[in-house]
Amino acid sequence: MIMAIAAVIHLLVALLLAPLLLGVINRTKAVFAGRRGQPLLQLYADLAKLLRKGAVYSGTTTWVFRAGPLVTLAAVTVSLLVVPFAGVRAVGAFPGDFVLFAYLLAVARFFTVIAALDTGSSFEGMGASREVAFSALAEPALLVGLAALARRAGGASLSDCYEAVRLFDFGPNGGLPLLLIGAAFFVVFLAENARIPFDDPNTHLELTMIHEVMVLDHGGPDLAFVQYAAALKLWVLGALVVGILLPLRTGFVALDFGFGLAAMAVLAVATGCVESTKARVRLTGVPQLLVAATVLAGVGFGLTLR
Amino acid sequence: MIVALVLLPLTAGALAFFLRSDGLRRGLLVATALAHSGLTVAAWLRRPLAELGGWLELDDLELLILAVTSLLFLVAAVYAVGYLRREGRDQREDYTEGFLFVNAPEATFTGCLLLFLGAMTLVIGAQHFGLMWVAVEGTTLASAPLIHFHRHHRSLEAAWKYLVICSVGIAIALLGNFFLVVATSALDDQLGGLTVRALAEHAGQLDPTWLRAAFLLLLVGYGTKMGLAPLHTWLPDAHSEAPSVVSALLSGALLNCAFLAILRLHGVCVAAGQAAFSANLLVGFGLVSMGFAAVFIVGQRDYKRMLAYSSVEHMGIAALGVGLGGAAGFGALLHVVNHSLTKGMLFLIAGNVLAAYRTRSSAEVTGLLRALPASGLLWLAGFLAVTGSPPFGPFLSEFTILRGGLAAQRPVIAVVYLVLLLLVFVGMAMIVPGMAHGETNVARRREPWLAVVPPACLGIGVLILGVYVPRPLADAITRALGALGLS
Amino acid sequence: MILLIASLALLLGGGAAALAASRRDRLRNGIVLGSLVGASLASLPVAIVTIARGESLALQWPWSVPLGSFALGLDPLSAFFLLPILVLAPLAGIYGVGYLRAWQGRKNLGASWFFFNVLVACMMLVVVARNAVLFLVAWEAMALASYALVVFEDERGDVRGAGRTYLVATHLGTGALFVLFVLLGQPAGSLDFADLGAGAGSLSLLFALAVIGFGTKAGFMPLHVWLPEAHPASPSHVSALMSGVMIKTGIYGLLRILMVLGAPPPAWGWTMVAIGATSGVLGVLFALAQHDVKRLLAYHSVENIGIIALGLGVGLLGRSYDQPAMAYLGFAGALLHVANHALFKGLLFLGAGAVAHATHTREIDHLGGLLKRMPWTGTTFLAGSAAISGLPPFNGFVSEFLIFLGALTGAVTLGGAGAAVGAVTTGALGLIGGLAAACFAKAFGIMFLGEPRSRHAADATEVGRSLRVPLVVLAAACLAIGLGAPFVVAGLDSVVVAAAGLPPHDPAGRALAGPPLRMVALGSAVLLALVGALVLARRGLLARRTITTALTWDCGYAAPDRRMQYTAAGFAQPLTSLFRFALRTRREGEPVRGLFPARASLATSTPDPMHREIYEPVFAAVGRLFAKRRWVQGGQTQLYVLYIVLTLLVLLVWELS
Amino acid sequence: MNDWIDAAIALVVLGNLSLLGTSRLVACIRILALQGLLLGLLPLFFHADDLTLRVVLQVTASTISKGIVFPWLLTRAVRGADERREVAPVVGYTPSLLIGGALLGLALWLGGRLPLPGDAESEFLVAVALNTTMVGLFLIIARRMAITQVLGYLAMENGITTFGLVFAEREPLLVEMGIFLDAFMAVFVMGLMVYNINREFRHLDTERLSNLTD
Repeated sequence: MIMAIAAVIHLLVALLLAPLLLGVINRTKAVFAGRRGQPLLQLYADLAKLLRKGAVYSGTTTWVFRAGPLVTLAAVTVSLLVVPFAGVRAVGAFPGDFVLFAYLLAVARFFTVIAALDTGSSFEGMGASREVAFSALAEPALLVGLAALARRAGGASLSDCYEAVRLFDFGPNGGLPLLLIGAAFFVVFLAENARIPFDDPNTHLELTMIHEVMVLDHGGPDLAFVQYAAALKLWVLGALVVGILLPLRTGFVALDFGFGLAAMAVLAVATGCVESTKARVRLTGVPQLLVAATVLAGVGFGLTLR
Repeated sequence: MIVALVLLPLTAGALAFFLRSDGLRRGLLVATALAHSGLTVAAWLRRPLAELGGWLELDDLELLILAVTSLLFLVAAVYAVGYLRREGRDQREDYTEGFLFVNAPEATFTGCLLLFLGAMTLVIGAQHFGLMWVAVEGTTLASAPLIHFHRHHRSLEAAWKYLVICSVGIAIALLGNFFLVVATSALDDQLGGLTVRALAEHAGQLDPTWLRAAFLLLLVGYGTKMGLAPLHTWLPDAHSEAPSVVSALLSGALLNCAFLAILRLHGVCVAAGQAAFSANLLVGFGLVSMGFAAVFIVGQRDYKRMLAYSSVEHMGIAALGVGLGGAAGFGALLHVVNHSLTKGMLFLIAGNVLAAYRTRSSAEVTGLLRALPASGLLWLAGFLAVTGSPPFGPFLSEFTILRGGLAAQRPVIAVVYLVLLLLVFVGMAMIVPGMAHGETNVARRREPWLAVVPPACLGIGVLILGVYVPRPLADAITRALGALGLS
Repeated sequence: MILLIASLALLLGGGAAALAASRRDRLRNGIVLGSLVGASLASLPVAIVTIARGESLALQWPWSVPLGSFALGLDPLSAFFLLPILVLAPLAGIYGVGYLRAWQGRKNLGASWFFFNVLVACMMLVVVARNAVLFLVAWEAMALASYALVVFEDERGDVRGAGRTYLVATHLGTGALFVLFVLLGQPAGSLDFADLGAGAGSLSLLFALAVIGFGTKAGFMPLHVWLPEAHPASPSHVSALMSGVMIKTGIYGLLRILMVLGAPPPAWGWTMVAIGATSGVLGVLFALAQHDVKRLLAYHSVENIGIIALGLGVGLLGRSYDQPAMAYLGFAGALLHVANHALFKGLLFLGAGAVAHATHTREIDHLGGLLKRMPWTGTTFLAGSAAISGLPPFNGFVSEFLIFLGALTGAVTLGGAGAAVGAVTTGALGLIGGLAAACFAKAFGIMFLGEPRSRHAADATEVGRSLRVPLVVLAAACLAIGLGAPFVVAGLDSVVVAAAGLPPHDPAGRALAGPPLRMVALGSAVLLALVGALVLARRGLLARRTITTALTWDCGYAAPDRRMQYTAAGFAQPLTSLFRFALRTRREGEPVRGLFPARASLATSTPDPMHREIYEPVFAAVGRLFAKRRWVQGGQTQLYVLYIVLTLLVLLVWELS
Repeated sequence: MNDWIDAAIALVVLGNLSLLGTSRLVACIRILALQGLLLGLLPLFFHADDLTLRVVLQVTASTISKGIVFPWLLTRAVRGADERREVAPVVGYTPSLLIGGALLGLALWLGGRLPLPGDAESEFLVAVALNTTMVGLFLIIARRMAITQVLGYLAMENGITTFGLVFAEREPLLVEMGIFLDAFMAVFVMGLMVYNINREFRHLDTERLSNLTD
């Protein structure tokens, strides 16, 4: 019962705090750059402002363009239902749920992409093209990694997988495989959320952008949906990374929950650190990084075969 | 009755040389063909008695081949009426080289055609090896003028080659016959004639060495006529230069007759306990023939030559099937029937194509389905049939042979056989569909029914044999195999 | 059973009648549609009842053909494969009536419909035949009927070439089947399916023959070469039927033979997994590189056959390692994907055909902006795209999910190397899914979105009703199976159990498949509800705001042009260049030169690498080799007599020594 | 008696060799005629002890046709044509002779391998008959002119007929009728063809007859 309540609470917390993660990342980057930076809650303000605005649509677009942000947001939100957090099983956990999870993210991506193509703009087409290419390569890394987790957990749902992860687990199936899979997931996390070194969320220099360029034409409530969906996606994937790399469990739900939130903050800071210290890799280097992630996950799986 | 079957076409043939009216002669041709078929049907219904002291007899095997020959001749005769009407006797331009030539007199053509039938009937009916040999030689002599119907240098060359090669073959077969006589020398006078039946009865007392040598010689001799590679060399030339009616008969009827002669001696060998020897030879020749045919069909540029090589292939299949024995033997005899009908149809259609397109190059023929819809359709269907695709007859027989080959524990041979079949299919698939489809400059025309109905009848027959093997046919084949000792 | 035979008779009779009424368009169309719909209505209930009750019907008439018998049987497996045929055939028929209207008076449509009906009848016969001879006859007649349909536009050279490739490929495949059935029939001396059995020979040889023979039809890589040729060449309703249903008869045959062969060794499962992964990944990659929408779809058929093979592989491994749950899930996924692929690939081919019909081009790069001009076609094409990419809430996701689940079950329960199937399958499926989504984002996005790239597209109008109805029906079916997945899979229980060789009413798999599917369906429903809620929310937000229409934001460039839009080739370029080692794309054109380039051009084409670099050279080499042997028939009589004499002497010497 | 047989056999073998070495057509025809006579008479020696009317008739028919009628017909055909010589044979005359020796050896070997049941003295005859047959076949292969090929064919027939007359005498007359009929028809029809070829090409060279190829 407590777990169920905790799971629902996680849902609410995630929906509420997801935009904060971006704030933490941006603040970290500002600190690195020696700036004061924007307020932690900047995104909330942005969202509120956007929701109150009207909309401008290109004459080229169709209903697909309008549907893009909505479907994206809906899909990411549904995916949240199967994500466990800090030892708390997800509301909708079931065997194989991570497949649904991965494919819901694919739905979100698909609609973002076709909404971008709907504008007929070559810039957005370029972003769409890169997005599908890189995410297609990220997909196997994520799924193989999850399959490895499922194998060592003996259960095929995300919640099973993450329940079996323990900190300082140096057993035959812990330690090294977990580290490899965690690394792979971190790469996927950065790639899927359009962070440096894959993408630069801050520049608007077309030739280097992926995600941001796809949503150039959205405005008003639509842009709010897009940004909120991006924040949620950051949260769900972040939860997966944190669940492997920082699995602090005490047995007390509330305490674990607190640790979980702290871990998310750590992840956000870490992301900010990466973004501040790393340069964006060349576009041709991105696939190599993603293939490397798949290999890491595959090796992780192989290690569990012993 | 058998004598009547033989004499009927012979007399009609002789008569044809002297008839002056074209119409009467054509009528005579068709009437003789009809009468011959009628007699054949009668023979099926009521088995005729042996004649001339057992020298002439129609058993199951003979009836089978006779029926095919008679049917094919009837169809060809009907087609020939239309063909002769088209041909005329004025000077004509040659398709490929452009010179002028005339045809042989129609009386010669019709007469030889009928004599040819008579000789073939004699081959089928003859149980005596000597008589059979005389009859086979008779078929050569009767058909050579047919090949030389168009009086120009190419057909002359084809006829000359046909004559020389078949004569050499037949001479070798004669030597084989003598060897056979020597093989019987232990029997002195008990034999009572060199008939198949007598030899099979006394097979145990035959001298094995001479028998085997005799089989070799007869196989090579009649194999030349039958078109087993590498003895087949006359076939492509003769088939491509002869009028299509003649090609149809050569391929569909004559080859079978030669095969029949070989089969009979194979039966004697089986009875004499030399089955393995003769069967292996047949298998070997079968595979070599198929291989030769495949090599020449792939990339073949002349569609009539392609059909000729296909005949080589199918004779090889039949020989292979008989050699393998068992189920394959059944398949082989069924295949002989299927092949005759299919190839007869294809050659007749080839005649239509040649008449409309005036070229034998398959690359220059396109859009058959547009210019000659009926012929085009039959051409495609014939291609599928002849390559052994369901739902046509040859599929069943080829499949049965494959089954027999694997059942006889000869997987390598079965696989080689299948690969060669597939190769031939690929080779022909590169040629035939390209002819049928596409655009063409040849104007669409009404096809005379005399040019379409006869091959269509054969086509329907092949289709029926592909979905239904009539009980009497199957029984006849089974009994024939039993008589040969192959079942 | 009688109903089934009546349907067959109706189809053949209808085909013959259509041939007879070739010139009277209305009458002919009426006959064809009547026979197709009638046959479908008559047989569908039979099939459904058979599946629901899990029982078998059989019928045997004598047939005077060596070892042949007119043996028919209807068990759940056959009935299941009947379903897509019976659903897709009438829809394709309805579509075809409208589609072929453009050829009225120019082509013999009676013949075309005759072959269409024969194709449908033969496909039905293939799945219910219970005698090898009957099966092979139906099998080859099916191939020939479809060949006749493929070369419908035989005035085009590429169509003729495609027909030739198809004819040769299918016949070579059938060759393997000949051997297979003969070997299977040997022990009992009968070719009735009930008597088939593996003799002393190697089981793996039989398996290999089945994979080659049936795989050629199904389109396993590298036996797929005919697919990308034949599907684009044929009229779209035929492509839909061939790609949606006919290639599945290969899967059916494989399953049927697997049932005969008994317990599979792990190597078979691994073979299927390897074939599946190769076909799936390479299929979708080749698809990505195509510019012709129907060719693209044809490669996606290879991809989806790969997914089915992955499912079969997982199922077979489940059987080998005695994991009923894994076997159940694998086979269930594979089978459901068979039906799903029939629906969405049918939908997509029909949609592509509608586009070609309206614009007279199949070049993706010449299209654009069609969603506005053809809303029905566009929307249903989008549904099909989502379904084939395996996106929830559509049906493609459900079957892929089952295969994933089977693979994961393997990963969890199996020890040692067997568990690696989990990683291989999930990795391959994940990659395939991602690439498929990319490919259909490209196909849908470039064709239907943005601005028209040519006059063809600009002048397009929505197609007529007879072309639209099938699209809508199929799209609805895709969604319905996606949402009703638990019921569908439960309904197919008898089929899956039979195919997986499990004891009847084995609960393990169902228990494993049921609850997750319910959750998947629930998730899909929640997704749809959420989208609906968001639509309402946005409507509320924008209710009193100004909505303006403007030009697409062009990043400050002053003179945007339609031709500046991203192209299909450009869209796929990051992936195609990444995988160029496999694709071997040809690039031709004038590079950009100088500071002020006047003109530049680039054209890419990706012909099938296996066709180009394996099959063509081999065939050409054989042809050259044979051509070199032509001197044998050199024309000199002397030479010919020499052959005879040599043959004779060699034989005599060999015999007498 | 055996001396006679041996002498005849020796003559036939010599004839075979000279056939291979002669280019003049008329000479070839004469050799062939002589050979036909010799071989035709052989059965007389062979069956000297049990001479029947049948054998006598056979021998008479054979010698008359092969020794007189055929040569006469062929000589006429040669006279009609322009060429009197085989100028450029496929296989030259010296190699032809060498091959002829080899063929003789082969024939002897084959004859030894084919023992006649109960008849020891005829061993050579088998070899000679085979040798004549082979030489005939060789002529067909190795000569270019149509008429020479017909000659080769006749030589082959000579060998075969001899074999038949000697060893297959038990077979009823019908077969022999067939043999003669066929031999005659072959010469007749082939002669007709030769005539046709001559008319069509104004030449008897079969080089012109090799246009039909693949």
